[in-house]
Amino acid sequence: MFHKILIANRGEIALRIIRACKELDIATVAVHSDVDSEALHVKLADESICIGPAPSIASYLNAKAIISAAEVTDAEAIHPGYGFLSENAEFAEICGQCGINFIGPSPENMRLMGDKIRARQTVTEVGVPILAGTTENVKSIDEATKIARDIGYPVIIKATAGGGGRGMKVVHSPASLANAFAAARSEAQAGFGNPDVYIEKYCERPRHVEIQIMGDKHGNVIHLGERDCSIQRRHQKLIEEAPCPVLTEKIRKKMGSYAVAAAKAVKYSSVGTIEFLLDGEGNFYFMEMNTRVQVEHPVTEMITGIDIIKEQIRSAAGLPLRFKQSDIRFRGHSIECRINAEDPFKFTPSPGRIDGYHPPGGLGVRVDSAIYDQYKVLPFYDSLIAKLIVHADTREEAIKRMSRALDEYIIEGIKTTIPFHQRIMKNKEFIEGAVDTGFLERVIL
Amino acid sequence: MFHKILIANRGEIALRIIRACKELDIATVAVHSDVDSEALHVKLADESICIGPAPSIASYLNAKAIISAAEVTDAEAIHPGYGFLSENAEFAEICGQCGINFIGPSPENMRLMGDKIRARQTVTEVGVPILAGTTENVKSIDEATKIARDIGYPVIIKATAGGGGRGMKVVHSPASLANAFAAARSEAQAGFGNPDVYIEKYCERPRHVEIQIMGDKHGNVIHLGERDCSIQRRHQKLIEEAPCPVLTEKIRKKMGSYAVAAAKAVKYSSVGTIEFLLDGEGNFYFMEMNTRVQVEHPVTEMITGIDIIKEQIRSAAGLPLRFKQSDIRFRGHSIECRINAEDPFKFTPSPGRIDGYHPPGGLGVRVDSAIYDQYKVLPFYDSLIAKLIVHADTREEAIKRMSRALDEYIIEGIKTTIPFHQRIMKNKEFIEGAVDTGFLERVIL
Amino acid sequence: MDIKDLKTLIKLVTDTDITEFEMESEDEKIVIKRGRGQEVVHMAAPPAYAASPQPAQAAAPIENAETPAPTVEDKFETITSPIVGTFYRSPSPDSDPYVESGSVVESGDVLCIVEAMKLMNEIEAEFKCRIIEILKENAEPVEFGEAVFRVERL
Amino acid sequence: MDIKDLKTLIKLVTDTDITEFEMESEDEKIVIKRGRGQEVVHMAAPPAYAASPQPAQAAAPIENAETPAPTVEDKFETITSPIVGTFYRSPSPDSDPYVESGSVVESGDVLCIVEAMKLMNEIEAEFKCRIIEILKENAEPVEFGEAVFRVERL
Repeated sequence: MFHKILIANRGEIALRIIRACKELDIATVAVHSDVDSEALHVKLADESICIGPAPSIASYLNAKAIISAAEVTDAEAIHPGYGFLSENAEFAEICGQCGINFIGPSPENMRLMGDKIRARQTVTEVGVPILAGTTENVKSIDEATKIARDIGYPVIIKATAGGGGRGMKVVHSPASLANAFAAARSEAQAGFGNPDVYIEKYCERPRHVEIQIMGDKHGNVIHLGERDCSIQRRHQKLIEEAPCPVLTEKIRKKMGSYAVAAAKAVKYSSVGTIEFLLDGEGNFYFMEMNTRVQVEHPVTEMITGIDIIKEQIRSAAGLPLRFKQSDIRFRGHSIECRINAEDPFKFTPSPGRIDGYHPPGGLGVRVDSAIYDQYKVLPFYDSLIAKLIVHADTREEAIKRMSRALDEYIIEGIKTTIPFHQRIMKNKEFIEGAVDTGFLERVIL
Repeated sequence: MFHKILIANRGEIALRIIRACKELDIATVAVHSDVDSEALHVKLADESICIGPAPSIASYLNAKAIISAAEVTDAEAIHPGYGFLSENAEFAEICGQCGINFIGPSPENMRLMGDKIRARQTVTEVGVPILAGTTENVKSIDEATKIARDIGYPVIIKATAGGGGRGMKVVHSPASLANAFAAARSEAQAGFGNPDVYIEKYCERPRHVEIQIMGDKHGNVIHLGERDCSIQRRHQKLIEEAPCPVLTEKIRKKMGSYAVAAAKAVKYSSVGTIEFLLDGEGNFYFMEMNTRVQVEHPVTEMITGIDIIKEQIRSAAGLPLRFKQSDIRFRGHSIECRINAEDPFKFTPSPGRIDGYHPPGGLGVRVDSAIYDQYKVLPFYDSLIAKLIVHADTREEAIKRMSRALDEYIIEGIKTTIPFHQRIMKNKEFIEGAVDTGFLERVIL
Repeated sequence: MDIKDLKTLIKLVTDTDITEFEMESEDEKIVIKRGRGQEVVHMAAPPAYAASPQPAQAAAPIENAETPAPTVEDKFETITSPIVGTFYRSPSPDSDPYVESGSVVESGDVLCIVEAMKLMNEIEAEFKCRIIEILKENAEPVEFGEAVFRVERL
Repeated sequence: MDIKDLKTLIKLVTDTDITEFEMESEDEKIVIKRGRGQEVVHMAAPPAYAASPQPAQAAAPIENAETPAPTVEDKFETITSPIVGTFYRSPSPDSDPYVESGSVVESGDVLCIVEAMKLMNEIEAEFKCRIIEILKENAEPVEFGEAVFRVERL
């Protein structure tokens, strides 16, 4: 096992990793930008090191500085968290060249799954269903017209190198195809430096359902069930839950075994997530794979009892998985609300000093947060300041528990999305579980 | 189900009950003494009412004021928490006479189990093992001498009306019996207004193991496994855990079925605890029954996934238990540390203003506490200010998790027992699970 | 400094986040404090819990039971309820109230009844006084220590 | 001081992050406090985490890398490391250090090397100066922005 790990991240995920390390008796090194010296991950790590100025590009995304920090502190491994360098195959490769263990999948896996077209090809080979459409770059409008006619409208045009909803265009009729195609290509070029796009069948009112998988370096892969992340605003997840309220045991098994098959096919050796669209008839289609730990991993931890970060560290250290698929048991229901430093209804950022802080407590309530009273939320980084997670026997009870926990949560001095979540928890459609990824665009809170 | 409940308590247990009520959509009434208007249970309840001045006897123990408060607020039921009026059969009776539902067992059950001699007789009838000795008041030193000779030294003399270790005397040889007998009687008289004492075999280096039971008004009783509460100082529990690290599955089953049999014998209809002494050979002996919810109930909630307070409220409302014995599954290990406003090694009280507060968070960490930053811990009431509870896969992992959570916990301005717990979590004997109720008297921290 | 200057000054100060302003003269001493002074801190947890509407009425703490004009209050005193219960102004629904605004009572005179657990507890005046204001409505709940009468000691 | 002056003064103070401003006269006493003064609240979470012994050395924040006598520091400046890495005083283990205490260097002269990812990064003086103190030991890690030399600009 590792003796010392450097955490190449900040905020709640850095704290999450530090906590896992402390419980594993692994020393921790926090890295931080010069404006982040008061951050909680810096205070709670065993060592800390300033790696650059405020802009992420010069600090948290500065591979050279991070590797250098690992070297001067004798860290054996680097945990990239999520975001920043976590899906940067080149960084993972450099770690390897410098003799530092990158806690994540192999650079080859990251490259393969990071390229949406190759990822689609890969999963198709093991039988995972995908939405009809191309798995290759669509070069011309003529080609696009033909494909759209073949698979039928509506279709969606997506950037090959894209993610998070950027560069996507839905086309409902042939009339608007040409404009949308051109726009998608230029957005892809602007956003990702690569104009390549592909076209697939557009799934109406789908749910976003994803499978957590976990592999080791000995060829074992298991899944930890699904998460439903349909509550999204502009493709940003706001609320996640496990299990998915509409998934039948049969579909769960099928989705899980596809996910495991896809991961095994590429010899995937870390934690990861395979995202699916689920339509109203119980059909599901591969969307993409995230080759890192996700923001919403806690809901899976709550229902399985498995500490995903610890297992991820263990498997990076070469240890075999401690669980077989048959050991995995689901208990109860879990919901996570992402609390952002934003206006709760306009979602405009609200950085600033926290002046009054009291998190909720009691049975079934978990808070993953790196803020504290008088901490200053900085404008340079992500607005996620806390994850409030509840666990209860049933979904109904979990919603009630989330409501009361949100009511207890005090964060003063800045605006947060707590009032938004309070309304969602009282929304009839949400309570009935009748939501899809377009829910927030339709609903009036 | 009830629509409104009055909570006749304060501190963390009042908050615990309010949280359960909120999740059950039951309105809550907090009562408080005049110095407690800033207390968190007052702030979080739907209504609050001042019932008297600071001394408990005039407020939280003032049955008349509490009933009156329930009447003016139209509360249908009163939850007594633990301590204060929770084991006062007369109060439960008055509630009944006033048409208010007392959330607890019947007054008859409370009286029966509150009298240690009658309690021993009752459980003996269903076969529960007790330590050899009298089950009746020992009136004279001659009688005492004879009994002690029959059961063999060492023996322990206990007050019939006692509890919490007061009025107990251990006698190792005939020479000291007379003095101890006289002292025990006068302490019993002074402490409980009743000089009656009984004598039983003294069990050396026992563990304190207790079974949580849960009954309804339809004759159903189940148990939720055991808790080990061997870490005590002067008979006050400081750390509790579930499951007991040395209990075999066989003994667990036996102990559980005895507890259920005893509770069924008296038609017990609420939550309660049956306490046993467990010796080094796996023999166990009934000690007493607590006819209320206990401070340490959360560790059982963590390993069973059952919300004990909600079930208690449901069964008081006449609903049948939602679980059969075969539904109860244990998962992982849980530990609770009681954090008191006391000097961590001298245990002298340390009331005062909290000036800096930040509770720990993350996976498997639960905080049950009614304190907040700038809250003033009052000298009038119990020194328990927070319960820190962890849950993990194994006992070893739970200890590590507790350590890191204690390290994260910031309570400034007053002294707390956090440093005491930090040392215990690193103590070799504790880690090995090799402790008994005399552990703290022997160990040098 | 005249009243107009003072007014301007007050506005100046209150329009900012200044928490303390001192000024001496003969000749000059100015102290300005702002931001997070020590007096600010205790705002931490409690204030966010807005009192729910009902208890704000039913359970107003003693110090909230104040008269609208605190400056003239000095000469008045309050008589508080010694127990929690229901406040009644008269011995029975169809009899006259014990006292009205303006009544003068002697020490030992009954002022009202607080019912607790079906018992009618008569609350007596402890000194001769004039009733200035009756602070609770008939049949309203009262808390321990809650002000029920504002009186002028005679 | 008249009201107009006061207005200007208040604006002056509130436009900055000054938290306390005092001013006496006859003849002069000014106290200005700013930032998060000692009286301050921020005692909440952070201070309880005592720095563990190692990082206190290895990772001292910039502002701690101060000289023992801050009063005379005004005339000196610090040169900080532009990158995180290992600090070396000489180009190779068996060669002489680039500079010593007391050395005078020209703008563009190499002061030291910071090694990051096996690359030797030469740190140059940006102005002519005299080395007053070398704040890090040879082969010690340095953070981004950490002071490595105290110098006097010439």
